[in-house]
Amino acid sequence: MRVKELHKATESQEYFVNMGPQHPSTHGVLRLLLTLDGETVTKVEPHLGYIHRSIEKMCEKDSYQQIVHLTDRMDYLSCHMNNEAVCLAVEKGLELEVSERVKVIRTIISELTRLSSHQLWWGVMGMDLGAITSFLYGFRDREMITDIFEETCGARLTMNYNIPGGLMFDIPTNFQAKVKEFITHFRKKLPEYDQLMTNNIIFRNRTEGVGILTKKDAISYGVTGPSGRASGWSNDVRKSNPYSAYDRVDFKEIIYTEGDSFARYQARIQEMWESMNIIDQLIDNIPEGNYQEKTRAVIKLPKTEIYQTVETARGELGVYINSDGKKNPYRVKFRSPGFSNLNALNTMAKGGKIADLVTIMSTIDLVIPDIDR
Amino acid sequence: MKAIINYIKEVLSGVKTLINGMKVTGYYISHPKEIITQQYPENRDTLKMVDRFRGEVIMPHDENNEHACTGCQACEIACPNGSIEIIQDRILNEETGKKKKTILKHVYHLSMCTMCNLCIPACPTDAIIMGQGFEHSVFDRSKLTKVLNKPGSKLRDGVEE
Amino acid sequence: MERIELQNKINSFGVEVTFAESEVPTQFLTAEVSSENVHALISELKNNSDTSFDYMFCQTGIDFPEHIEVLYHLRNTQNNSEIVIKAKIEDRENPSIDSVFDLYKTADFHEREIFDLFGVKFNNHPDLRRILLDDDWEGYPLRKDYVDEVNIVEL
Amino acid sequence: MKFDIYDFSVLTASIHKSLSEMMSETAVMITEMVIVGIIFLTLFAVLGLALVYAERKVCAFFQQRLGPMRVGFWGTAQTVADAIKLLLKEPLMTKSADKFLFNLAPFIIIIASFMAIAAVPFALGLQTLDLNIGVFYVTAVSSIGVAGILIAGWASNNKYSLIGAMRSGAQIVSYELSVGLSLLTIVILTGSLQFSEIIESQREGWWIFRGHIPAFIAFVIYLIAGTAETNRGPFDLAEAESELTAGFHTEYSGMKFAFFFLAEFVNMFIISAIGATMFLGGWMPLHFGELTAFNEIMDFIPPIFWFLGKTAFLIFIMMWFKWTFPRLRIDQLLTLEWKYLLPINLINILIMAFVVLMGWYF
Repeated sequence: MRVKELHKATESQEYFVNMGPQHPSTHGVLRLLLTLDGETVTKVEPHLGYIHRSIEKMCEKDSYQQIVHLTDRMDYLSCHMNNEAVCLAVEKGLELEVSERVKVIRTIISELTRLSSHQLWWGVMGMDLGAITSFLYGFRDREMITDIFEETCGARLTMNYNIPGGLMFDIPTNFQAKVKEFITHFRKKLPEYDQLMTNNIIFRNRTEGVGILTKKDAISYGVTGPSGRASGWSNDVRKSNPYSAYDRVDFKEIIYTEGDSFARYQARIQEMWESMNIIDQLIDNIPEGNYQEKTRAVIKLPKTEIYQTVETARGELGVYINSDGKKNPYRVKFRSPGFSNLNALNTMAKGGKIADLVTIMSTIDLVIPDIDR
Repeated sequence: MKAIINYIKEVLSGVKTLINGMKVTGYYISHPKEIITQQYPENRDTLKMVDRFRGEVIMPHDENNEHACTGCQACEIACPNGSIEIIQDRILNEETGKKKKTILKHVYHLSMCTMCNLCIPACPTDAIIMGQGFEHSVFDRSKLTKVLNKPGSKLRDGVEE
Repeated sequence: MERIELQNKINSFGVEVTFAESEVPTQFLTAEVSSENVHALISELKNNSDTSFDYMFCQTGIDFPEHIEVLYHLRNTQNNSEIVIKAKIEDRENPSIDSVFDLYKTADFHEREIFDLFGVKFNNHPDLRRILLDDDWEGYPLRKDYVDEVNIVEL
Repeated sequence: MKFDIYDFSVLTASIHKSLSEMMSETAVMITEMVIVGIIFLTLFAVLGLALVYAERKVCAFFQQRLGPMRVGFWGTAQTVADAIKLLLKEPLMTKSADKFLFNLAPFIIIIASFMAIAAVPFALGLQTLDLNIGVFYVTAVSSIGVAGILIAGWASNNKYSLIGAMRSGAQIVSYELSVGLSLLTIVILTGSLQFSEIIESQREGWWIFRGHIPAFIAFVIYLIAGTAETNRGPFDLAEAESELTAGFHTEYSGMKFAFFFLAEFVNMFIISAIGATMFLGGWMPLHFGELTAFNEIMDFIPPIFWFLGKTAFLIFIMMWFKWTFPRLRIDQLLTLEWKYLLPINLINILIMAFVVLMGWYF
């Protein structure tokens, strides 16, 4: 009896902490309702929607050209891929074949976007773990890419470079030289990333074995992108459903089987090398051709359903367009990668410490507007 | 014994990775030339935006204070979020005696504009272009609503054909 | 798996399914099913070793004037074959359908989103609350008859 | 010795003499206390401003930035402006906070660092308290600060603050050990706990050079544990802005926040100063045994500059740590202490004792 009482008296009590909506490591306005037992996380319950703008409803009122620029505002770090997804879907609906030049340029810009997204992620990952310097180094290298984007399409972040039927502008004359310059620069800087963070023993201890997601769970939760591939699930849309010019480039799909935070980290770092390989293969042979196919000023899709997937920096983005033959879509659905990836957070973070939760959050690389849409 | 050797090895390799990391930051503090940040207002004279930079929508006027906007509203339709409003009127043309649509005001709400560049290709007469200005901050929000055609300006001859 | 083969396989499940026919070939094989049978069908599709659609990559609701449809995009991660299940809910006033959370954990958020924006009630969902909107939000915004004079600006 | 011309005790003795001529013994004592107090207050302010500026600049250069550049020449007046801002800010307090403890906490922290700095020997004859148990006193006093942190975290009535305070408690209690033990290694060498004697014993060369590898290991451990004791990155778990927003001082604003901020930097100074005194010879110039010419040149540099230079060097290394490494997790932090630093430290002391016994040091 007394033992039981004693046990009861020393029993720890769970308590709740609201992490967010304003919190440095939720990367935006995400609220996590944590159930904690001391420092140990027993449950994570994400509360979303703080920047829900109902893009899907807005799309129902917009023409197909206008939808494209809204997708910039979803996953702003892979805006080009978002644009591309909508444009590919509309082109599929119109049965419009864009020129080879457009395909190759789209692929190059996609990979540059992926690089820039991963660079920012790397910087932010370091900052979440307390190494603030990496943030600036990540931005330093990203700056060169955004400069290229600026010269190409006039915007650094929300590019809106794609239009249904091609690209808004042709590439500038010094595009190839600039991209090559960047690639040589970044090939030198990427090993520095490893030196500063990847090999660091503190970093290793913070990430290895933290937040394990099994392959079965990854598939069930639909955790795609580098996060899913780190669990050993081959889910690269670029390989399984090649779009644009991905069918003619030779690249490796990065797969790790550990499923922990370090595997997710490594998957992204290695993906940067692969992205540079893809750009290397394409940059010297951009075919001649139109950068834009003529479309009608008012695009009307036939009565049809289209589903288009692309691989963004975060995972598989699906665009579902249901058209009833009018100039506006009847229903647009964006299957955003962050939304599904966040769903698995509880499984990964359960049983870890608060610091582990922060690590996991940054390794699944959340972009909140992508989740909330 | 083996455990002790492993322990020492572990400590030494850990310290080595830490020193490696410090080498990276140490390199940058000893090479101040690699500093990448810019002193923005100070470098204003040398700062030049790229040609395609999308800062704001502007309507170029020539030396006779004439522009190329016919008021066809193509840009207004193309705009996804209603940043452009065209106010027009039918004015009697004295030569032909017919009433003709004429633009009074090309109102541009910079505060709503997302710089998506959809209005520029939509314009049939290339009357509007994207300007390079980026210093848009004002103290009063109403100042962000701009009238793009200058007062007293008129349509350039020969545009409408 | 070829479409015809898959179609025959599904027909052998004993669940009442109609396959959408159209002049132009659709992107995916589309199976239409009533809202009562959807769980049985998907559970069979997932657990049958011949089909084993183990990954639901999208779940969508669509509001039609007469009914609400819930779409399930399924994929087999082994051979990349894909299928779309359309579940028709006739009752627009009080739509309800069985949850597939027990089959795909990703349905947790997706079903909450459909509940939030279309008002479809998912039976057996562990935690069916609004996800994107406030808990006290009235109406279901992605329905076609939704009116909101404050927040929706007509251009 | 040449540097004796820079002896401050001449100056202090003359002040004492002239004061004694003017008033009674008690009054002299009180006046001297007030003067010393004022000097330390000024020192605190100057140290705070200078170190914050240094930190921001050093951090900026590590990160390929320029840092503050606008206020004053190269932003030198930036920290002054920040201090004025903090002074003018409204001191906010949450409604359910424990008012008395909430207001008390910043003072406890600042008093702790005040007491510790009293024992720091700045230069020859420039030391307020030359206790014969100086090392012991500093290690004892510097751990009072944790009480302030715990009180701050508890009184804020905020879960983040409480987690931060608890982390800080666990951290400082463990790392006190390592700091104490690594200082003990040098105490074994010198055979004294008095700072002035420790410095005097380094006349022929600094302990880090003379004490072989054990002294160097002790120095490294002291640096790591010292960084941890000041709650600075990579051991800033008590603040951990990416996890706990700002940890124990989440709810503080204005001047009360400035106290925490100031205490952090002053503590960093104290830890570096003690480290410089114990391992790098304090204000003692750099001497190499028989090189008389070299030694004499070194003697021309006043001791105060030697002291400040060494301290600045250690502070720079601590900043280097902070701006390079990711933060540790709480369990790893304790693992580092109990599994690595402490055993190594104990063995190190054993070796050092053996070295001293055999007289193997230079």
